[in-house]
Amino acid sequence: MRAIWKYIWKRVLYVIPTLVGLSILIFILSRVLPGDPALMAAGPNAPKWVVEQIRHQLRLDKPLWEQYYYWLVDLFHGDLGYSTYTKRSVTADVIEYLPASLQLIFMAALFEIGGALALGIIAGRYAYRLPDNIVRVIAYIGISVPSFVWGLLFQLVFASLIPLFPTHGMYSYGTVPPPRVTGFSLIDALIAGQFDTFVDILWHMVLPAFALSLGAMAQDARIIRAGMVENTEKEHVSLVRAYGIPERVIFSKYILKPSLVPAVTVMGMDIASLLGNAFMVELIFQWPGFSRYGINVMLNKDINGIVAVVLVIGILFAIANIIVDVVVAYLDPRIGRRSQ
Amino acid sequence: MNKKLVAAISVIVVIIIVIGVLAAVQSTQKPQPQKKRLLRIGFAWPTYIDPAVGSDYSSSTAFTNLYDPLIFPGDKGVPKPWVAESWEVSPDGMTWTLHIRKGIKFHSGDELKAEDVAFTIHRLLTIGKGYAYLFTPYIQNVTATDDYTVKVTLKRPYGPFIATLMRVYVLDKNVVMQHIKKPGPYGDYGDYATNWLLTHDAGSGPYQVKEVVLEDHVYMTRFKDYWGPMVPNAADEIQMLALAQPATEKTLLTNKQLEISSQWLPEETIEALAKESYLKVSKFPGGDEFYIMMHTRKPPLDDIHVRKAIAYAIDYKTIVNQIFPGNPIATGPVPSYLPGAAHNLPTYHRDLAKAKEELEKSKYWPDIKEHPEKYTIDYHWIAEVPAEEKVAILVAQDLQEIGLKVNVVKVPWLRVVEEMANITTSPHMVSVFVAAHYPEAGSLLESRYDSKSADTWEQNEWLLNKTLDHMIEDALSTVNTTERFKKYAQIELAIMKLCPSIFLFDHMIKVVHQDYVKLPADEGHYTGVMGYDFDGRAIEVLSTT
Amino acid sequence: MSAMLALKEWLKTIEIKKKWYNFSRSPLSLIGLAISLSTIIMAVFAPWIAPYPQHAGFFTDFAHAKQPPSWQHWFGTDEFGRDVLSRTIFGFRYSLMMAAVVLSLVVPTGVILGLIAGYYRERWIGKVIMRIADIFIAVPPLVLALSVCSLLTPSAFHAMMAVSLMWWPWYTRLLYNITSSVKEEYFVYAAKVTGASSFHIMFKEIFPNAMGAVLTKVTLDVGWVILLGASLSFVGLGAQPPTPDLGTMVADGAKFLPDYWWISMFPALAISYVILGFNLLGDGIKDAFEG
Amino acid sequence: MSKEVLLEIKNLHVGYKTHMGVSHVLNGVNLTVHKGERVGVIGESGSGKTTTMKSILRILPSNAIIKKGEIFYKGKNVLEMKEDELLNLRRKKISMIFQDPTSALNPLFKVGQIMLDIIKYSYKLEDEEAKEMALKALKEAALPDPERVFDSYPFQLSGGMRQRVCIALALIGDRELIIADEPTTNLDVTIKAQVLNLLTSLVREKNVGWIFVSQALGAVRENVDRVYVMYAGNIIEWGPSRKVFSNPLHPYTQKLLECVPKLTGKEFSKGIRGRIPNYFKPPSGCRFHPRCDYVLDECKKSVPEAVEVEHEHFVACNLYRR
Repeated sequence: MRAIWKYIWKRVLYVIPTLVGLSILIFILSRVLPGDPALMAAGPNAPKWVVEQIRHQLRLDKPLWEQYYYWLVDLFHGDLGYSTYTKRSVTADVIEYLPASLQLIFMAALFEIGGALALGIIAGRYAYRLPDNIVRVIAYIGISVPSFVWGLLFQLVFASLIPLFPTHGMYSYGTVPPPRVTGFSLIDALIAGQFDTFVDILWHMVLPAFALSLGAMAQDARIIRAGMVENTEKEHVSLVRAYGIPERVIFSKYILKPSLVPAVTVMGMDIASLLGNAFMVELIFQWPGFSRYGINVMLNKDINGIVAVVLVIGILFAIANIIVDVVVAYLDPRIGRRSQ
Repeated sequence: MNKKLVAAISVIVVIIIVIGVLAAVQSTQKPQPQKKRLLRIGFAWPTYIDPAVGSDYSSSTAFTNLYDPLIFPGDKGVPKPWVAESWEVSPDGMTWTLHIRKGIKFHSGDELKAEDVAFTIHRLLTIGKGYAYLFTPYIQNVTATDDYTVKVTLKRPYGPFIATLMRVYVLDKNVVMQHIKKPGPYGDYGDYATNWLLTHDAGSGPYQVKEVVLEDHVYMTRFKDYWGPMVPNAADEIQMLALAQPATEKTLLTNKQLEISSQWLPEETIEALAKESYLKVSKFPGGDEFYIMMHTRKPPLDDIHVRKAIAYAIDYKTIVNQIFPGNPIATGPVPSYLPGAAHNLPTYHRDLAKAKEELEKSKYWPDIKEHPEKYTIDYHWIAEVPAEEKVAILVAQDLQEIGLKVNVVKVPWLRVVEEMANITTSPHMVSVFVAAHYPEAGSLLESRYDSKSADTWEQNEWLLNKTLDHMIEDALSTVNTTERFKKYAQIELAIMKLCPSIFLFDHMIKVVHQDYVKLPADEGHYTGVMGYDFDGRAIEVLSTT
Repeated sequence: MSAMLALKEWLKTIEIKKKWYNFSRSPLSLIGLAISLSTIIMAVFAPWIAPYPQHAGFFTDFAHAKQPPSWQHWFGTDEFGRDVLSRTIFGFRYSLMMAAVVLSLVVPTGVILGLIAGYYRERWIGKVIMRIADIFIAVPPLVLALSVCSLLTPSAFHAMMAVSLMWWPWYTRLLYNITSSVKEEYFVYAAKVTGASSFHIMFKEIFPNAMGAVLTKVTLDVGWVILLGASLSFVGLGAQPPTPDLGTMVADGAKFLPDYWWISMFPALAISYVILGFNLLGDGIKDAFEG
Repeated sequence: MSKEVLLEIKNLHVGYKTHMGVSHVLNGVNLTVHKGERVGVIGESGSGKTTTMKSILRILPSNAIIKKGEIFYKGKNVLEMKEDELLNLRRKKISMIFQDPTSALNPLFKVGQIMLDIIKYSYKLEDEEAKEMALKALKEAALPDPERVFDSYPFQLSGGMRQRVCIALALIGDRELIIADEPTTNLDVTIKAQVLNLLTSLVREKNVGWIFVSQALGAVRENVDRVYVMYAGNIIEWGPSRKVFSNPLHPYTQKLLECVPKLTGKEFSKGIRGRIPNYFKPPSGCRFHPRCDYVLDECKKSVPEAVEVEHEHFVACNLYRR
């Protein structure tokens, strides 16, 4: 266990300079690329002095390095700056919108893992037979169809043809949102004892989460399937078979576990696709999350908002990757221990 | 390992099944909240409900319902006494005395007094955002001389002063002062409560804020002690819902989960919805006109003949018949119904022969003929208004016919604003909807063609015409309305002769609403003032949900 | 130049026939090849293939707008009265051009940086390159591309630049890994001993070993770049109208769902079609090199 | 010699289905092991030795097809055994040591986990007892500190130790036949002898039946009673080890023995020209004929039948037909 913590710590130490670099990159880009954020923030009819005032408020009248320095100082005070889009602290925006996105992405990840395991195992078990071919077709479709196309397709199908799932927002009309405690509406609903609301939120999450997860699910299913086919022919499988271990156990233990390692390894990339595609999916499904906020700050050239969005997603991505690495290390003992 | 995995998979499978089953149950039994008259309106974020910050359509709609303005726009925008019950102007036109109505109660329970009005205007001028631009050039000082009298001194005489007061939404001074957060950009006043007012109100209007979730919704409930007149079946609650997709709005409307659609539904969706028996389409003037502004300082558009050629080449009829059906072709530089709009102005219509003739008169013609690409005209349209794309492409097609090359560019709104701030970055042509800030022709004449507005988004023409500036200033400082309007007419004629813009149509707002909602517009009443179209005081909701 | 030489060299060393055999034994690879070729052909010969080529430019015919699929307009017409099929065919042009531009910028940059970083792995230059590459990979490519695009005015050029900016590190990483492992092999030592220049070793000895992996990645990336470009367009940060850009067509048409579904769904299918083609092709090439 | 027959392979034909067609690897293999007898199988790589061995336990890859033949274990046809019989055979009767201990041990499981699973399914024991049994086996396989080995992942052990673990696995319980498929080929030179000595002494000690597949001709010669020579899926010569080694009959065996010093892992020495045939289109007749120096016309036509040239010494070659 100590080894794992040491491993995590090492990963964290490695990722910090990268995140600092990322913040510098996006900070500079947001300030250097043409376009006057202050003018945009002031609104179309504002007099010049208001624009100047905003420029001062955003420290755009200072040299770049100084701007970054103060931004860092503020960051350590938990302040990500003033959002010209929502007209309040970006920190407040992050706190408000991030949980909804995390909740959605988490659900999508569940779908992804569940679906990938189911499809991958079926395909691996019946390799080169009909179920395998069906899964292969599903997988290729999943990989090729962009998540925003899935989103629109679901809108088309479920908005009018089969109104089984809602196609926008987080609550049905008339559902009272639970009082905000954690910000995660699912958890808040449970805390408040509003089971109906809990179900309602889940119900609203199905389509966006599914649209979000399909691509990654297909990718993972293929990898699991490939791993299973490969491992089935491995000598270590012959060995346990030669010693009379039942096929069922061989399959679910000695074949499956090594097949999961590469699938989990690519989950890092899958999380990237989830985080990225959430931008389109939240937009389509009007999910009140961080990615939709991200699109809006981007379209409104809210520079502090943009920096925060990129950085927060960078941090999430880093955390997700560390988690993935830890899971891989747990599954594959060679990885954690080799570094010793 | 094996068992754990099986467990994990089964949990996920169970979750999916449970959701599916619950969904089926859910769709059959909807939660039943208590019945009330509900008015749900679609709109677009951002909406800033602080009157010193917001100034767009949705923000203004919120102000109308949360606050009381000093002057209310009556039918066709004619000023109607409201918080300011009556007023006098000094003979030199420099001092206005406003008498404040007694007995108006804020949502806090306090009475609205002259002090609050003075405070509101000071706050607006200090913050400088929102509608402040209407007042900063004119107002010198505001003082409350007693509890019910406000004295406003101007920098120079200003004819439409009373009309502009439709944009002063009175705030409760005490409440604002209580919520000031320091430090802030406004010295002793800290942040002037801008943070708090983003999600709360300090008004006296017929509705008060129940909940604001940024980027999602503004819920307002009826204020029981409202002083003013209300229609009999006014809504108990108004919900402004941020909706970004026509498809969503369509679903909500057909499910009766939305009373009034947003005002930017694509024509296609409106057509489809109009077929439903329980839905109605309402149409009313938005107080704005759709222009294609031409940069009169940029070759080849600096040549009036080229501009005229363009004006004659454009297929106005297709635009108002196919792209924006139901909008009347513009009759001049301001919407025809606006107080002070001139009538019988000479206008332009599609006439290709005339267009070619004009173009051939231009000094650029020989060159354009040889090298049309040298004079490629940049046509910018605003990304946020997708229907403008159709106009843009139609115009490009039309101009191609007379031998002009057009480069159509889709530009986000804020970027257009930025471009238009500078004479060199302003595009050749840009199509924009511009609304009068107060219901008078003078508003548009000033904001569209005065040199002062040349670097704003409301003018891409860069006319910088001294004579015109003089005429506008003279008209605006004329306190007598009849005389003022005569002067407006002269200005309008002068502008038509310069042909600096293409006057496409007077914009009509179209919304789809449930038949149990009665809008004043359905009976032909409208103000033409942005934000007063969805006034809870005047909308009847004949059904409870 | 050296890349060309390396390519020649490499073409000689690989057994094309065997590779083709490996490739063609999977029907999926052949389908992928067929799809990819068909999109390329449609893109190149769009003006001749599209039934209404003028509909890709400034064209309106509101009288025939929003017509459902018919014999005249297989994919129906859009809100301008333009033939969706014609615009979709032209749309392949833009998509493939995007992929071509991005990859032709990204592959050489990424490959060279990766070779250098891998070859000088222990020196500061290698470390610096990899740390910088890490920064660009620290965020999902779509997020950073969106941010950069939104800071610039939306245009096809900016979209391509933004995507390129996000994409090079993947090639750097790939080459870094291959170089790091190949570097220790005997033939590299042999070259070193005979006094070959670092340049020679990097491009003539090491690079040919990475060709298969690079080729596979390039093919697969065609699909991914198209996807990324379509995503940018979908948000409104792509090519300028009336350029027939598949992502923009989907986004614009989405406003008319569900009544006029064909306006958005056919371009959406077209995007999936291209991505599917290059995915299958990429997998086929991978099998050809590994099998 | 009237020893009890333990295992008898009769005319075994095995092929592999691949995308290039079917490769016809085993072409009528015959092999017999008596109780307590030590049998060697020699032949170059790719001659079908491993396929033959895996056929005995029916652990061939999924694309293998057994076209013809029988494998009798104590008179019962393994190929027709039902699931439970087969499991019993694998669990209690025959064990196998694989060529490469690294790939034979699943890298993601501790040695102990694998051993416990095997023991538990074979003997239905409690964890405690099973572990005891495993530790005993590890000790028997001369592993120092069996507790540590039990608790290690395969990658934490050296190659030699891994093979000892495999040997320990093979020795658990009272087996009647141990198949060792090139048990030392993939080990370091220095370890080879140690492991081989361990294995041979254990086999001798326990007096079990033993099939020793190897390319190390010397080791085979010393440690087996009888030897089979395999070429391209055929047993071409067999007999008492002493006789075969001192008097090789088949041209292939002769060549094989000639190049003993040059015999390396994979590459065949220049001693025999040509390569192992293509199994997709194997040569007609005697599969060795394209490489044979004494080839006769009839060699190309029909597969030669085995001839007993001297007592218990058989050869399948047309040169010895009368």
